[in-house]
Amino acid sequence: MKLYEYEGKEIFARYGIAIPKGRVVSSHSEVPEAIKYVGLPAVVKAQVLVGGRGKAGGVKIVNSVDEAIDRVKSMIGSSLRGAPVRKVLIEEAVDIDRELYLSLTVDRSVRRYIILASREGGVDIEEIAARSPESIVRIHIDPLIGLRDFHVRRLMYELDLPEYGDLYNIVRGLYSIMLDLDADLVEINPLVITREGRLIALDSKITIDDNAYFRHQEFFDKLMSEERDLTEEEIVARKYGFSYVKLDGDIGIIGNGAGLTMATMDLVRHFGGSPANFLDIGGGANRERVKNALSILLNDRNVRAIFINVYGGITRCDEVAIGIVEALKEHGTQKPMVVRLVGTEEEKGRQILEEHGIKFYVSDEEAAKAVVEIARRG
Amino acid sequence: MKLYEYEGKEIFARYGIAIPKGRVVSSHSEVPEAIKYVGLPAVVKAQVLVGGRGKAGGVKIVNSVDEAIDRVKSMIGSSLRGAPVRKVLIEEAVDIDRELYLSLTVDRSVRRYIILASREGGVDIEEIAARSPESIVRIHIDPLIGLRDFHVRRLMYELDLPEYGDLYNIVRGLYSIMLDLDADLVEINPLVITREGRLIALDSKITIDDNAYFRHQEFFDKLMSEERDLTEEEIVARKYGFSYVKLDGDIGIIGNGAGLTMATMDLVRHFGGSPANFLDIGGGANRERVKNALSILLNDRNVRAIFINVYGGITRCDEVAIGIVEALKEHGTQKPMVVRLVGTEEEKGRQILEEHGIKFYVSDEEAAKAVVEIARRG
Amino acid sequence: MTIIVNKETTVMVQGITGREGRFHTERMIEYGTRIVAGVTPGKGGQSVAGVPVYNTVDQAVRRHPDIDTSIIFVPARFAVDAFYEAVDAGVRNIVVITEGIPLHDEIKMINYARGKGVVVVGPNCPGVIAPPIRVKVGIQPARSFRPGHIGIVSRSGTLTYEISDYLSRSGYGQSTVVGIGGDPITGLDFIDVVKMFFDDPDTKGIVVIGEIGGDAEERLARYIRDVGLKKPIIAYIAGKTAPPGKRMGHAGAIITMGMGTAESKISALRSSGIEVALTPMEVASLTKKVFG
Amino acid sequence: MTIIVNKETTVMVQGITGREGRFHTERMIEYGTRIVAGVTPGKGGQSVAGVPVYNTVDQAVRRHPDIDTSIIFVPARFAVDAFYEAVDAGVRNIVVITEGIPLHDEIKMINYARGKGVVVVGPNCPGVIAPPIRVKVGIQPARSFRPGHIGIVSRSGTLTYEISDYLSRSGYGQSTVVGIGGDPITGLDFIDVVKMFFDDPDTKGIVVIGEIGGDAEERLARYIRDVGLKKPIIAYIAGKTAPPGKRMGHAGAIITMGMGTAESKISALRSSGIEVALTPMEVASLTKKVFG
Repeated sequence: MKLYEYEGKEIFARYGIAIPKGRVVSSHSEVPEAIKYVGLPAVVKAQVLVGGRGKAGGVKIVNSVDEAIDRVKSMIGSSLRGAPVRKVLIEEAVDIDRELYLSLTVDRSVRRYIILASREGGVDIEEIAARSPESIVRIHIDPLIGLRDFHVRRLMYELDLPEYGDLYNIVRGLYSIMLDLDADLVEINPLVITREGRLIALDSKITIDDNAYFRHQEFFDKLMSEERDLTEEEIVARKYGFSYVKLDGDIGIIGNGAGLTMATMDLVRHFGGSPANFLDIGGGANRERVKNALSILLNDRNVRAIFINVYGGITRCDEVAIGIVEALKEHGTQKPMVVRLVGTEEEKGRQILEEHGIKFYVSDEEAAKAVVEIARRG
Repeated sequence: MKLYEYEGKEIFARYGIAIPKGRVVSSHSEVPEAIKYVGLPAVVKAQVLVGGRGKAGGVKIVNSVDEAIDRVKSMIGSSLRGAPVRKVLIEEAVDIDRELYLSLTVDRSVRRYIILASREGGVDIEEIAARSPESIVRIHIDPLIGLRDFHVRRLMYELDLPEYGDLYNIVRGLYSIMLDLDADLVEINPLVITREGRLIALDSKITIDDNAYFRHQEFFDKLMSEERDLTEEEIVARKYGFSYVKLDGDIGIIGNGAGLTMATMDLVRHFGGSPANFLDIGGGANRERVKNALSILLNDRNVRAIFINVYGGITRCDEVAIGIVEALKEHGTQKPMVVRLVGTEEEKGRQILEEHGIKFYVSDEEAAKAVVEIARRG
Repeated sequence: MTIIVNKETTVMVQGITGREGRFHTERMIEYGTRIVAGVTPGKGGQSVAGVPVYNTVDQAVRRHPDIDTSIIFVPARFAVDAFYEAVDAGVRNIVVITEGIPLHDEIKMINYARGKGVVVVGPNCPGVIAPPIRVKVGIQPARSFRPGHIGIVSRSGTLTYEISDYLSRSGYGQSTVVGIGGDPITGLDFIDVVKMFFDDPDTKGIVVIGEIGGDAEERLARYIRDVGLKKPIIAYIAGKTAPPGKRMGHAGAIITMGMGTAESKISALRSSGIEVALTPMEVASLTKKVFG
Repeated sequence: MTIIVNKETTVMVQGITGREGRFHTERMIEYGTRIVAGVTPGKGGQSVAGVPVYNTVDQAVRRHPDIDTSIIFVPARFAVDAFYEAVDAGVRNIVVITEGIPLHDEIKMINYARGKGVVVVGPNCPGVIAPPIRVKVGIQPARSFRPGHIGIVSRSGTLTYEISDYLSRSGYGQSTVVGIGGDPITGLDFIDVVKMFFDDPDTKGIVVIGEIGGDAEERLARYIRDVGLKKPIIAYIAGKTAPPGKRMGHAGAIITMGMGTAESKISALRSSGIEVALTPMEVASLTKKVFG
């Protein structure tokens, strides 16, 4: 789960990482009070979870209360790169000397934590990585010994900042946040050095590992009690436990298992079609689950044809077949569908489909060709 | 450093380990107040750092305030197995069903932490180990993963106590104490199960690793601000940084390095003498250090002759020689002395000794024979 | 020969009394796997499919010192403890079926176990199956597999069954099939398993089933460039149509930092002399092309 | 041949700008040791005895990729960090001279390093010296040692110099002399080093210098009973007159739980066919008896 900038900054403050003076507002009526607290000039920042907020006009400097009110008015209720703006963070304007990039995450390929840093902050790290990969400082941390002083020392010397004792506290803070909150990314971009030589986190990006929900139930529940701009995918995932990703094609895809579902999408593309989504019903799905999955696609106006590809391992084909039949009963058969069903209880499943006049395939390639053809004909 | 029972129990309480209601008193005038708090019958326990306190009469049950006052009066100011009693712990008498033994320490031979437990509590673990070694439960903990639930589960099943959820908290508490305070031993003996089924720590034994002083300066200083029954050895060690142990013989021993000093003691015994002490001046000792070491032995009435055995590596023989000369100047030469001096700056050292008429040896065996002979003649 | 498991493989099931543990214990025994003990705290003394259940792993391994492999079905929040319990007891191979283990736990578990020389398959994986000796330490449907000489290593479950099935039908049985798991952190990576297959005389060719995300496939390609293609490898990469920045089911299947696209993987593999199939079925036809 | 160090041994000194670090760097170079870098945070750019100083170990090993050994003189409270920094940088041998490192740090350091296959000598030790090749990674006085074929392994410092000196004067030089350190937890134990000496063709006989406390000597005796006395071993145990329950200088030298007395060690060693000398000088005479 992604945290909003202001949520991340509250956490930073708790871990002793300096942040600018700030107030979150959800209505322009709260602006005068906030400006009184942070002073002028101030920065108003739309709180959204998408990237590229600055370029999209989500960050503005204001020099008066009226200007602040105007900005907040126009932000709240608007949408930024598709994400609704519900809150705005108003902060003091910081006197910036230099901007750095600093984050902690996991480097899966060596199974270690990694500190990523750059003397260029405020820019997307992927851009820096693409432009000048050698300018990114990468320091690995073995989870068996954790963050040690020498890691921070290396970082300081590589960033050429040995005089900044604060950096110790910041890196220690990020590391503690990562471990305490089960974050898989903790990022400060930019981390600024002010003209007075202080280090301040101007932005925050924290992503929490959903698998660790059980360890932070209270914290997660508190976060979820806030209205969050969840994507449709996230809402579906939370409601039904599916992995669901929307795409821009017209052929709806349902598979069991992430690899197989991706392979199914690829097969459709391979034969000239265009997938409308990724929807993995997971292992051992029962009829209810299949029905729910199918309902999502039946309700999606962009979906012109549906391809269900199930290889039954733990999943039983008869359960899948029953789920399909039930979903169709509920919705009527408004959309053409291609079903490919093999594996556990394959015979029973096919029989059920046959009884209800639903065509099924044994070969995934033939099924894919068929659904592409159907979608093309519209 | 060893902690007193009451100090250990205060720590237990902080870590959620149940202890009996209790009050420490340092005068009988505080007894009525204490008894009012803990109730009757109560237990009065002399606070000393030596073992075998119970057998030596340091623990008594009392049934009235008067009896408690009498007991405390007779304890405070007395000495128990050579240790002065300065404080007495007065505790509620606990209704005991069973007594267990439980401790956490380091098993050096496998470089792991170890939980030691026994269904027989209240007895010295060394006695149990000698009598029925198989009855001791030993569970190792790898420091890289630390204490885990499965360790405690194993302990519970091996002690046949799976119903005691409390045991989790107690073992977790001991482990946290060990790590947080740099303890090398944390022991509860006995850990009692009351008739109501509660687990209570009736005694405490905590030993702190002196090497970790720098991490717990405040805590150590607080402990040291209490009057502690330090042994003469500990006082010397703290004052001069020597390793010093008193023995019951009459030949005083000074060496550099623990191994060499022990070997020197052994050599004296080998030739029929009896060492009065172990005194290791350590590596790189200067004249001041040598002088202090020698002064200790010159002031010791049990020492009839002194054997200084130095193999100079980092330690310089000339510094040692000067230290000897200075000590003798200060004290006069009341005690016969044998000096064996080889290694770094050996020539200079010998010259200094010769100039002051001090005899020196090259062979450790000859030196040992000589000092034994001198001591024998008295 | 086979890899990871062999004829002597002796298995303990952790979480044997749960629904999944019980079901798959039966299936594994049916297939031929030697399962001698199960562990569920508090259920010691019971038995599942004739297998005795113990309260602790320590009890199980003391009673059955021949246990060398454990398979873990314990729910995510207790799986970490079960895992360390198995390592602590000296088990040499651990198959972690459990999905949903927090990332920070996984990273520590795997580093610790690898330091001890323990082979970890998973987490979040279907396990290992060796058709020639009928040993299955996992949850795979037996019907998809046939004895043979193709080694398969994969990051996914059902897709592996699918491809094995195609291979089996085309006459290419398998020596050992290893599902390394779909999480960002896994005990074994492609290089580890391909090395084992290179060393296994009964494996004639290798099928690698990858997917987008991470750089496991690119690293394999680099490794092959370094040591040479000691046996023919055919690869398939799922996720060619996946957009960047989106998680495709597996926590692992996400394209970030411009890395881990299907294109980069496919071109890296091809430039190392590895054949890359474009559809699951094509894996079988490429195998036929290579082995005739 | 020698053990732990060899002709190619290339050394980095951590804590090189301190009093001890500086002094012993000079002594080691004098003796013949190849020291290419020193590390002291904040002192990067300086040089000590002609050796360049770096701020971090990472900088040192990147500049001098041939570094395979580190010797640590850093004070106890910073030594742990320096140690992990060396392991992290991939150094294969680490000699920790520092004394007074807290027990809980030591236990974790050693377990971690052993898991990575790093050889740790110490902590609280004099180091390693190999007279035949004039390599010294330690603080030993060079004068006590002569080239030869006796391997020495010891828990103490000065006593080792003493015994080496006796051996040298009696015509028995040393192949390698290893001081494993006097703390309760050490990186190497007697068994580790004796194994290395067994495998070293240039070591003809072994001297073991033990002391009371712990069970390192008893375990060595057990090991020798299991594998046989592949080369003659002569042992000396200090602390025969030490009373139980008292710490004799070394945190290690304490007799507890009825274990670790000189008697139990001597009788265990003797029953494994190891000759035990009763005085330091007798080590030399027993060596003469064995080798003629």
